[in-house]
Amino acid sequence: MTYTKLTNAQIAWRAAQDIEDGAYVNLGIGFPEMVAKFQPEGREAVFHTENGVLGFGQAPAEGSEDWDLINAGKKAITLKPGASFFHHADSFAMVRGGHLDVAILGAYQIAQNGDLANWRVGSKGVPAVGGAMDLVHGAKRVAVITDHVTKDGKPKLVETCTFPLTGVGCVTRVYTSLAVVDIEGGKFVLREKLSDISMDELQALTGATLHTDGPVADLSVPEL
Amino acid sequence: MTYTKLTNAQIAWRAAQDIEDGAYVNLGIGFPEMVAKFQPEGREAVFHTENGVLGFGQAPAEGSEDWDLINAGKKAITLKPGASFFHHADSFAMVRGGHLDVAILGAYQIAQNGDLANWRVGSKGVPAVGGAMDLVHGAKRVAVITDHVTKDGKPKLVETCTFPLTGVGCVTRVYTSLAVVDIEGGKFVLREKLSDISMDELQALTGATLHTDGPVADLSVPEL
Amino acid sequence: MDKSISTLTESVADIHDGAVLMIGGFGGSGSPIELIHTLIDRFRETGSPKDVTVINNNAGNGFVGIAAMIKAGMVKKMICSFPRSSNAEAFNEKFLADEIELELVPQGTLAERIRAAGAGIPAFYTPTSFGTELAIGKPTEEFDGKHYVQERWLKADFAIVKGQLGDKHGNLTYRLAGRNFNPLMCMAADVTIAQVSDLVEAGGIDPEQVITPGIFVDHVVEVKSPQQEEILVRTGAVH
Amino acid sequence: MDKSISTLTESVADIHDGAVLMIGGFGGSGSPIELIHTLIDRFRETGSPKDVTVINNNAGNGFVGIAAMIKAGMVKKMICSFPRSSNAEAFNEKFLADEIELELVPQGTLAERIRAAGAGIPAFYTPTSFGTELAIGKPTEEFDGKHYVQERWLKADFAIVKGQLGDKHGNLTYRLAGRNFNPLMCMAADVTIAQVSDLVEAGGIDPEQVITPGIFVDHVVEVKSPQQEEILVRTGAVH
Repeated sequence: MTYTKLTNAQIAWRAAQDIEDGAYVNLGIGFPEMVAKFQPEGREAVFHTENGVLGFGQAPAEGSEDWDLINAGKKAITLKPGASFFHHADSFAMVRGGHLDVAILGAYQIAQNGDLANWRVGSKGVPAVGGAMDLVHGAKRVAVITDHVTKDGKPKLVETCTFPLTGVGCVTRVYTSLAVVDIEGGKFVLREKLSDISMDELQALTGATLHTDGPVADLSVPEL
Repeated sequence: MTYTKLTNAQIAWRAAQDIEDGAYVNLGIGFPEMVAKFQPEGREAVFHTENGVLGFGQAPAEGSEDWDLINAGKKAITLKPGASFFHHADSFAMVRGGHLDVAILGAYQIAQNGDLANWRVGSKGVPAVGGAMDLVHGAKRVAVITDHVTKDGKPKLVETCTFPLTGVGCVTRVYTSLAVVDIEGGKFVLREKLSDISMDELQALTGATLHTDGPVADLSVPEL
Repeated sequence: MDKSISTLTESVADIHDGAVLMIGGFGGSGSPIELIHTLIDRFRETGSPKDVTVINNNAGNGFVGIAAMIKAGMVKKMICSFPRSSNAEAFNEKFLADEIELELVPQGTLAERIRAAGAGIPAFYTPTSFGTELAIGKPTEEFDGKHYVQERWLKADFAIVKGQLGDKHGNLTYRLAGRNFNPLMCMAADVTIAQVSDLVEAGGIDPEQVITPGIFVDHVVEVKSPQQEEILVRTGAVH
Repeated sequence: MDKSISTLTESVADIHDGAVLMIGGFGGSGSPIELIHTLIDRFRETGSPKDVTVINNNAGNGFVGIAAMIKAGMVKKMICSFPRSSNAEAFNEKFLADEIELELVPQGTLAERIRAAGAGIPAFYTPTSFGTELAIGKPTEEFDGKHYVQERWLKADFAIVKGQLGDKHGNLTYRLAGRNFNPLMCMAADVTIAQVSDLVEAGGIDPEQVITPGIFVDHVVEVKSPQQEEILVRTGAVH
């Protein structure tokens, strides 16, 4: 290993570069929320949160939280000009009805056909699903940000998910700590990789064949 | 014929007596709208109109209409304290979801099983249905006000409707110009009749058997 | 993020031949009369958009608005609940002459089908119309001993609506009962164009008072002191 | 027409053993904490209502609100989308000990099922959960080449919700994101009980700004300066 994998912030930064000006965006709870920090200069995305807010901004200063003003992760938020409130059915009408331009979620596993598993790793413990199953079948584009492998080094990009599915054939792009991979026609198609990792090394860390259909660009991100 | 049939105003008055204090009520376009005039002293019903208003009052003075403030019949209305506006899907959620206490509609025919025909008399001309088909399957109680017979003397209360149906088995009470008739167990059950009309006369003007299951009260209304 | 458009003409320029077009309003209440008339003007000048399918509760009255669209010959089909009303001659004549198609939908079903389209619900069940001729050919199902008809979502290429306040993000409010179908249609069309009486900056509408969030709206055009269709109909105005 | 009730105790007096109970709020936002606590107090004093089914997005946090209901042993079943969260020990312990049932529903499906109940729609189709274990046993259907799962409406005997303004006709507004499930639950329950920060006369809320029309609300009780559940959780408060 002569490469340094991206930090979570750098993965989030890379995902943020693909969000267009004026896009309506839902970021999953946790790591994906970080994407909001890295909106490119001159672009303005509008962030949606499932509990019923459109157009929220960053967290308020500690001590000035209003706990009626929170996001789906139950963190305190602030509003930007042009924000609006609505009830849960309208909120998921936005999701399910295809009104969001992009949803960015975390993942346990992503299969080469676009299947996503991100809500449960087994049958033990207390299950919880939240809005993930709605988001993956709603947003015009569903992307995943994730480490390329699990904590114990197993591939997260796989031929077939072994964990319970969140959605079938829903993911079209995966931003990992090593690469940017599109899902097209039931295949993983490599778009970008760290310049320091070889194709063989990357393939060895991936649970299904990585295809290419043109030049693979360098995955290049700033220090963060 | 030694009886005088009720006027429309008197039929509307009789129907109004059965509307309880605090009831949410939808009155069909035209003749049924008249029921609102005859709310008994001390009772306050809240009137719903399909286009999205709850709690409207009487018509404004001529010349002071605001044509953004109309009812389903496209007549100008006024608001009472406690009124609210909502969109059409919420309005019909109130209807279809069983939130209205009573809907009072006109009729071409009512069958003894509660079927109602009130939207179309044949297959010619321009058909129009409006909200009638929703109302008959939504309100907790669906009542009809009507002349007992058609203009050419044919029964409106019939064994089986011959005109196109508005709804199946939906009407539970009919206020006519001669009688008050409930629909129970697939039968017309006579509750009230004008004191001056005989049972035989009334039956002769009715297209299906009029049953009784107790005393038949006098249908008594004021001069109006 | 600025969804405002400065002229009515530009705002409807993309509406194409054969478009399925939702038009907000119920009678004259909440009817985007200036947008409609701008579209008619374009048709008269260019012959386009023709063969339009119009979705509205009614089929126009008098000689303005949807009635004028029909009279001008640009409407192929109406999807509505109540085409028969006073001063509806424009539709009546075309319909009786077999020159316009009609899909008649119960009013609540029309509203719910539009909302379903906006909410990503391809089909739902309603008791409305069960056992009537308007349910012929539709799947039915029994739930808990009651009978229901399956209805499909109703989508459009474009919606033109009338708001009261609009901001540059597309957030809208409505005036009185002018709300009616407008918020639903905003959700159900690929492209929604709103005329508003007052166009304000983002932040100019209290977030708690937004009725249509901007995500459902694509273009906003200001029409100060808009005309009221009902008054035009009553005064016999002709467009 | 006066739907106001003067005491919290009276307002929840009819909630019976085995009731299906919708509780508004999302986390601490819009959570009717005073109504919940009054219900817990009643259970502690009288043993009733017991065996309650609770519908909420979550399953409570800390030692207050729904968590305290669960801890007190009055909840038989939770219907929710996200029971797993920080400080959710009350539910976790009962669940892992098999002392409470769980029906897990995707969040948007939960919202739509509640809305469907309120709108008289017994079933609808959603793409959500298709092909997952949460769709097992549910009918599926293909529309226009896409697969959908049939979901049923979700009704309740009672809903307890939190509003900001309420009038004597039951009209409600909500504070910020405290709106969430509250307006939907008002529609879907046989009896809806709302606590509001300010109870006003009919006419005290602008008709254009009413979020929940009074037809969906049965009882309104004023709780001035209500507690915020999130702060109670964070400060370790115990009810």
